Amino acid sequence: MESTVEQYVPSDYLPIIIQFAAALGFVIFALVATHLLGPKRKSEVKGAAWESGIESVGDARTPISYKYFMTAILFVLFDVEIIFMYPWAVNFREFGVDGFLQMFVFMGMLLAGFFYVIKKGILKWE
Amino acid sequence: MESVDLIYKAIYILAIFGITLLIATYSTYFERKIAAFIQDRVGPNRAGPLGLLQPLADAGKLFFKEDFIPSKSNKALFIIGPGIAMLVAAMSSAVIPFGDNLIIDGHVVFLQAIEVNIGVLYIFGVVSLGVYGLMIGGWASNNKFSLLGAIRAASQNISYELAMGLSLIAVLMLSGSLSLREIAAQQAGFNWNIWYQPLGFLIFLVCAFAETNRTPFDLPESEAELIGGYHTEYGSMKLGMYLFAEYINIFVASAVMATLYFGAYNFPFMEDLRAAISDPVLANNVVTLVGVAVMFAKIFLFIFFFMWVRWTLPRFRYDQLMKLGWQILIPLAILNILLTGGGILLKDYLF
Amino acid sequence: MNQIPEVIRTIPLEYYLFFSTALFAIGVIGVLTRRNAIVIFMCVELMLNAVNILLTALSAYRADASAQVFVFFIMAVAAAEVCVGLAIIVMTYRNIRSTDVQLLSYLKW
Amino acid sequence: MITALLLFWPALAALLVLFIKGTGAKKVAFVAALVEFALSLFALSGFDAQNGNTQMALSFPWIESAGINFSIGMDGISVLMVLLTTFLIPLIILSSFKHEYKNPNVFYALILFMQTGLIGVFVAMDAFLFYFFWEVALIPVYFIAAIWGGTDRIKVTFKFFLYTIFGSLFMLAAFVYLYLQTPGTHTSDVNAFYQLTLSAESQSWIFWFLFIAFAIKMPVFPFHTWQPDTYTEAPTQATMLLSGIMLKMGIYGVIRWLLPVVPMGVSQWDEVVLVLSIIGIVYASIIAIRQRDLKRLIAYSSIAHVGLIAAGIFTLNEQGLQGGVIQMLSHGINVVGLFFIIDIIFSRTNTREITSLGGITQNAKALSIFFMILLLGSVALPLTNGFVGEFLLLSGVFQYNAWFGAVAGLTIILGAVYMLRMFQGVMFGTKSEQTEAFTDLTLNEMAVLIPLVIMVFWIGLFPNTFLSISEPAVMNLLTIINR
Amino acid sequence: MTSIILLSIFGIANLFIGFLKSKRILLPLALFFLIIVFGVNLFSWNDPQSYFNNMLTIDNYAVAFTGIMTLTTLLLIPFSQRYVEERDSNLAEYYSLLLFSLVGAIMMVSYENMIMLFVGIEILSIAMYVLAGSNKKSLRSNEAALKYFLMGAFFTGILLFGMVLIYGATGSFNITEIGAAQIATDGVMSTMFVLGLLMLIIGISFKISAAPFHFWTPDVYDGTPTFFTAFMSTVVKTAGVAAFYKLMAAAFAASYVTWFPTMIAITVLTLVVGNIGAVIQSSAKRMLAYSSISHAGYLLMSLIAFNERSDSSILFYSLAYSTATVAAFGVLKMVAAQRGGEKYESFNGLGRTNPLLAFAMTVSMLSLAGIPLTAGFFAKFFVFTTVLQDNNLMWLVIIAVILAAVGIYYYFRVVIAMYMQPAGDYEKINVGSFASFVLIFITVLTILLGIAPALVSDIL
Repeated sequence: MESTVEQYVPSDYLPIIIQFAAALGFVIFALVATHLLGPKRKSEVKGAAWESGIESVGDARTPISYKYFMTAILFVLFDVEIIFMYPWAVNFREFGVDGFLQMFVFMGMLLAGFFYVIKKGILKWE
Repeated sequence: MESVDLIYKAIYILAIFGITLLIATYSTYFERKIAAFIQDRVGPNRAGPLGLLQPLADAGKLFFKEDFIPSKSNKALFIIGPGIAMLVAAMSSAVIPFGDNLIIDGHVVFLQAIEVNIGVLYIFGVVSLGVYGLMIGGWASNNKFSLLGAIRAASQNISYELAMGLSLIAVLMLSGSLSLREIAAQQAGFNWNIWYQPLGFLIFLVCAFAETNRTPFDLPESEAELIGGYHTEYGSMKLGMYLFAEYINIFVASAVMATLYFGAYNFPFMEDLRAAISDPVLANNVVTLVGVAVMFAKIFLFIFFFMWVRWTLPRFRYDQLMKLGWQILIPLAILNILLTGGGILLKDYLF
Repeated sequence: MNQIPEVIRTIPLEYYLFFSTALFAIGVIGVLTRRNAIVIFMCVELMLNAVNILLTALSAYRADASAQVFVFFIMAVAAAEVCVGLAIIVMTYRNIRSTDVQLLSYLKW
Repeated sequence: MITALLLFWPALAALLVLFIKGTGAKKVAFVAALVEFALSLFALSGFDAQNGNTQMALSFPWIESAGINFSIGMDGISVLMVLLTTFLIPLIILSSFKHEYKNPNVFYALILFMQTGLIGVFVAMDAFLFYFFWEVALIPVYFIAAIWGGTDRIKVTFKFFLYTIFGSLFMLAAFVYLYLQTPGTHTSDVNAFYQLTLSAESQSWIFWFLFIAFAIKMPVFPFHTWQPDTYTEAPTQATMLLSGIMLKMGIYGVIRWLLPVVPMGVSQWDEVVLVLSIIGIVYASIIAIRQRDLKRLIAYSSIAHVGLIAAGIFTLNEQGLQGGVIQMLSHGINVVGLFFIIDIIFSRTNTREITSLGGITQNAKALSIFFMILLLGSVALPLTNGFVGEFLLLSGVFQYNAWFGAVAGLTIILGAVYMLRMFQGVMFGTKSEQTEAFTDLTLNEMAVLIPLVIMVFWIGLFPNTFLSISEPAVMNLLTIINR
Repeated sequence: MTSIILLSIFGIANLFIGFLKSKRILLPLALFFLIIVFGVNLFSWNDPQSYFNNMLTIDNYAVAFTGIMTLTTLLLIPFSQRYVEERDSNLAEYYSLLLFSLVGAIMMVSYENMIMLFVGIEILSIAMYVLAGSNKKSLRSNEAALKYFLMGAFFTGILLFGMVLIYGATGSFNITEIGAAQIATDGVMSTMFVLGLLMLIIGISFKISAAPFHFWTPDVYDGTPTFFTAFMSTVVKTAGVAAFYKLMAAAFAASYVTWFPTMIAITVLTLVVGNIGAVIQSSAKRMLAYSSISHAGYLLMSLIAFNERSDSSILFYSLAYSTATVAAFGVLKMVAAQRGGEKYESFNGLGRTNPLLAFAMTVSMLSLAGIPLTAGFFAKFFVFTTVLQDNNLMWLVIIAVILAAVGIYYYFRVVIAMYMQPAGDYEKINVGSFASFVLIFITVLTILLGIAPALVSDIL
């Protein structure tokens, strides 16, 4: 694919800004338009949170199950580890068997941690 | 980059953006039509012939609804939420090659908004930002159902992102590149990755469903449990943007799957077609345009698949969903990596 | 893959240096002045990212991969730190229902 | 080899004693101390009194890389100090027999362990070894005083401990400095220190570093504040150890490690030291006259005596040094004896206030006699041990400066005043409530006092037995000082 | 290297063994692991090897410090017996985290490249953040963890920025090459370099809690469960100082003049703050925290002396300090658990109820105070000798000597409480068999080193 290799300059990244501008433009347009077009009638009942018609009690900003935090924390860890595999995967052929074995060890560690987490019951949602 | 190129690029980008919106809009129509078909009904048929104007009517209705903000919510975040969701969804298609290059007036124009050598990472990065949209919206609503929906959405998204990322690694090992265009180009003709990566594709497919919050993974917005999930409190175009974002995500996910596994714009006998036309420029352009058609055909196929599944499969339970994501897909994906690695090495060793 | 360093090098090194120093300083000031544990923590992450940016720039300028490798290490470590940090903040939050570090004065400074 | 045996036997015995439960501990400790005394006599028999150099030396690398050796040995001064130690320790142990201390095994083990430290100080021929034993000797006595002492013991003994440690840390710093001045790969051997030629300036401050350490231990006038309290609050055995032997460590330190090492520093500051010492003599004597508590009185008298010894040795002449050595022995014997007698009185009357005592002579003839002899030794009556030492010391001071000598001579007069007043108050007069049923000495107490009294007379009548042993060593030192 | 790998494997294995029903096996097993590592480590003696493209070098320096840190952990582990008895559900994790942080510590003493230093510090620190907060229900523990974490992460950032600036100035992360780069420029240094050096110093000073970056120490040490405080104040500190010295010796020897003023200021401040701070404490645990600051000061003294004796004196000091501190915290833990409180008063009459504990505590206090017959004396002695090699630093030694005397004051408060105060209604404390053995071992070791210091001081 030599033909695609060209000199990169910062302006090569301009299209992304165009796309961003287009997307942002649409979003802002839509939000402003709906704001201007729609009717506005305020009332207390309408402003209340809609919780299946039941009177809403207290604030929604209550603590939630720690499992969600656990999932988030685990995600951060695993995601970074997975991102590490990307450069390896791209250069997989160059590294050859050695690289494969090294990644094997790496994955072994990752899996060890993974199984530990599973056995600890962090991912049990029942 | 020359300014002419830039103008071509700009036109292309706007075109793709328009097409994206259009497809997203009409996805709703197809969704209902397919649902009707599967359930042996007629579906939308009032607005326009065959109800074809129904999506536009819907969009118009959304625009004219009251732009309502609940009194207890966090106003700024309440508005930003859907904005982010939409923005991110619209950004994600930037690196997808919808076709090969067109030669217009001597200028070579690639049918891809931008070529970066980390295309896969770009998609990943941008798509995972989408979860902020849901999370912010759900939290800002200050409604317990919204919050629960948002959190579910977030944890579901991040969980399946892992398996998705892992399943991609196998593809990257094959391609040796992170550039989507290069990956697409490598699958010239009928040399599609799906032949080498059936398991990887399956995992990716499942993850794609989960990432887009589609049935059977639509727990964040399951009507029966959470009313509407994170967008319970939303109305008018803000709700519209959440829905739009979801359909755009389906479109992008389909495009990515087509690119990564189904050869993107490549089709069998591509070279034969190219050879059949004598003028190289014309040949190139014709092949490219056919390629674009093929690409969109593949995308539509996937979109259809998304809808088909929606009306076929029941919803998961949340624990089943998490179990599937963490305990089945991730090990499977790692297994897939090992198999792929072993296979590649074996092949290099033998030949 | 070899072209990106060239792109980086089209901007003088000082710019990166000042940029990342500014970012770093913002982080430091944030840590020192904010009271919310999560904000403090985000400021710390900002500091780390300032470092990453500078490392990347230096790596491009010196054509030396070791700095980029360091970025990887920093990211991995930062991820681990995030996990532990968030866990600690959540744990504290569950006990005092706040993330304000000033509320924690059971031990005098 | 015998030196090493002398050094380590008490430590081994201490370990042994530690494991003996109940009252058996004191007996074993006593026997061990006697064995040690026998060993020291044996060592003395092999000692060549004509030779001023280090004998029975033993040296092997301790911290090889730093050139620090475990080198021990004895010259005339050391051997006398060792003898004093080994002589007094059995008596001190014996003197405790009538007491029932809690955890006797620990108590006696600590005493024996301290003996190792004390002997180590006297035989160490390496600066760091000296410092090492210096501190080793301190720790047990601190614990003895602080655990088995009187009501106010914690604060008082801690003050004592901090004081002495503080001083000795300065000594350590000075030693380290000196050590680093030695040529080549450094060494901390005593002879290497003697050969150092340092600038007057550094000698001057090293002098003060070392002097503060020794002065606190002795104690010389402004550094004495810990002493009366500690002596009062510590159990009698600890007081005996402190006053009888430990105090000599300071003087010995001056003789061995200060005078010959920094002679220029000494010549620069000796007047100051002499003035301090003499102020101490007068000051302590006057305070002593005003004391009502027996222990405190003896404590202050001790300061006065030590002041004279310090003054004597800083005169840097033979009389002064020899007098210092012999007075160390005498003072050790006298003060141990006096403290023991006070202990006897206290144990029977439960008071140490002179005013609430009196008329003991009527009940306890033997006690009176022993008390009188020791007291006279202490006030330097001719024919007693105190006379020899004080005479030599005073003549040394006179040689140095007649005015100093004249003032220092006050110690004898003032000493006689407070000692005799005390004797009068305690022993004569009418019986008080407390002394009503006073009983005379027991056999056990006799056994302690008789050897002491014998020594009082021996030194008083035949001082040459001891002076001749230390003389070559003192001459040797003087030549080094005047190099 | 083998020890790093083994420790990692053992750590992971330990996690899984923790799933077994019986937790009884964990403690002996952890000991067993550490003994193996300790033994294996010794095989690298006099056999310098470089690993991972010169990222790590296992030389005698590394082996010696690895030995000390492994030994310290080994001695510390038996004090967790209480956790075993209470069937703490996270026991396996505690051990594993200790093993992991030991890996970090070993990396910190054997690094050849600043990347490894950073990774080592972080492995060590992250495990410690968790352990600091291991008592989830206790607000004090929470707070300690949060403070330690936020401050730790913050200073890690500073450390990193320093490393990057150094890299920017010299073009390498390899400490030997950094050293060579300065010689190449004849000691002329850019602002970037000086700034980087300063930030590095600040970053590491934090880790070893040197003043003025010590402010977190008392709080964190106080709030952290005692068992882990002991680890923090021994292994973490040893690793930090060893890494610091290695960094300075290999990378910044040529710019001695540049960093010397900063370092000496830090050292003096550390000594003063540590000792004076300890005096005014009413809790023995906080006193030990301040004492650990002051000991960092003594360790820094031999660092700034910067001559051929520095490494052995740091080594000896670390050993003496670590063993004594382990015993001190171990006894403190048992006393506090039984008598409920870490005040000095809790020690009242311990000499009567538990002679062994009291004796071990006394020896370790004496050792920390630097009184002869204990290893602590020679530790201080070597430090002073090292510093005085350079005549200009006499004043520093004098300050240190005075402060050492101050130190005796607060260490003896514990001793006094144990022997000279009545026991009141306190009962005899149950000491586990492992813990008793360790206490005896430490006591013997401390005294042995106090008599024959050459056993350790001469090896480097």
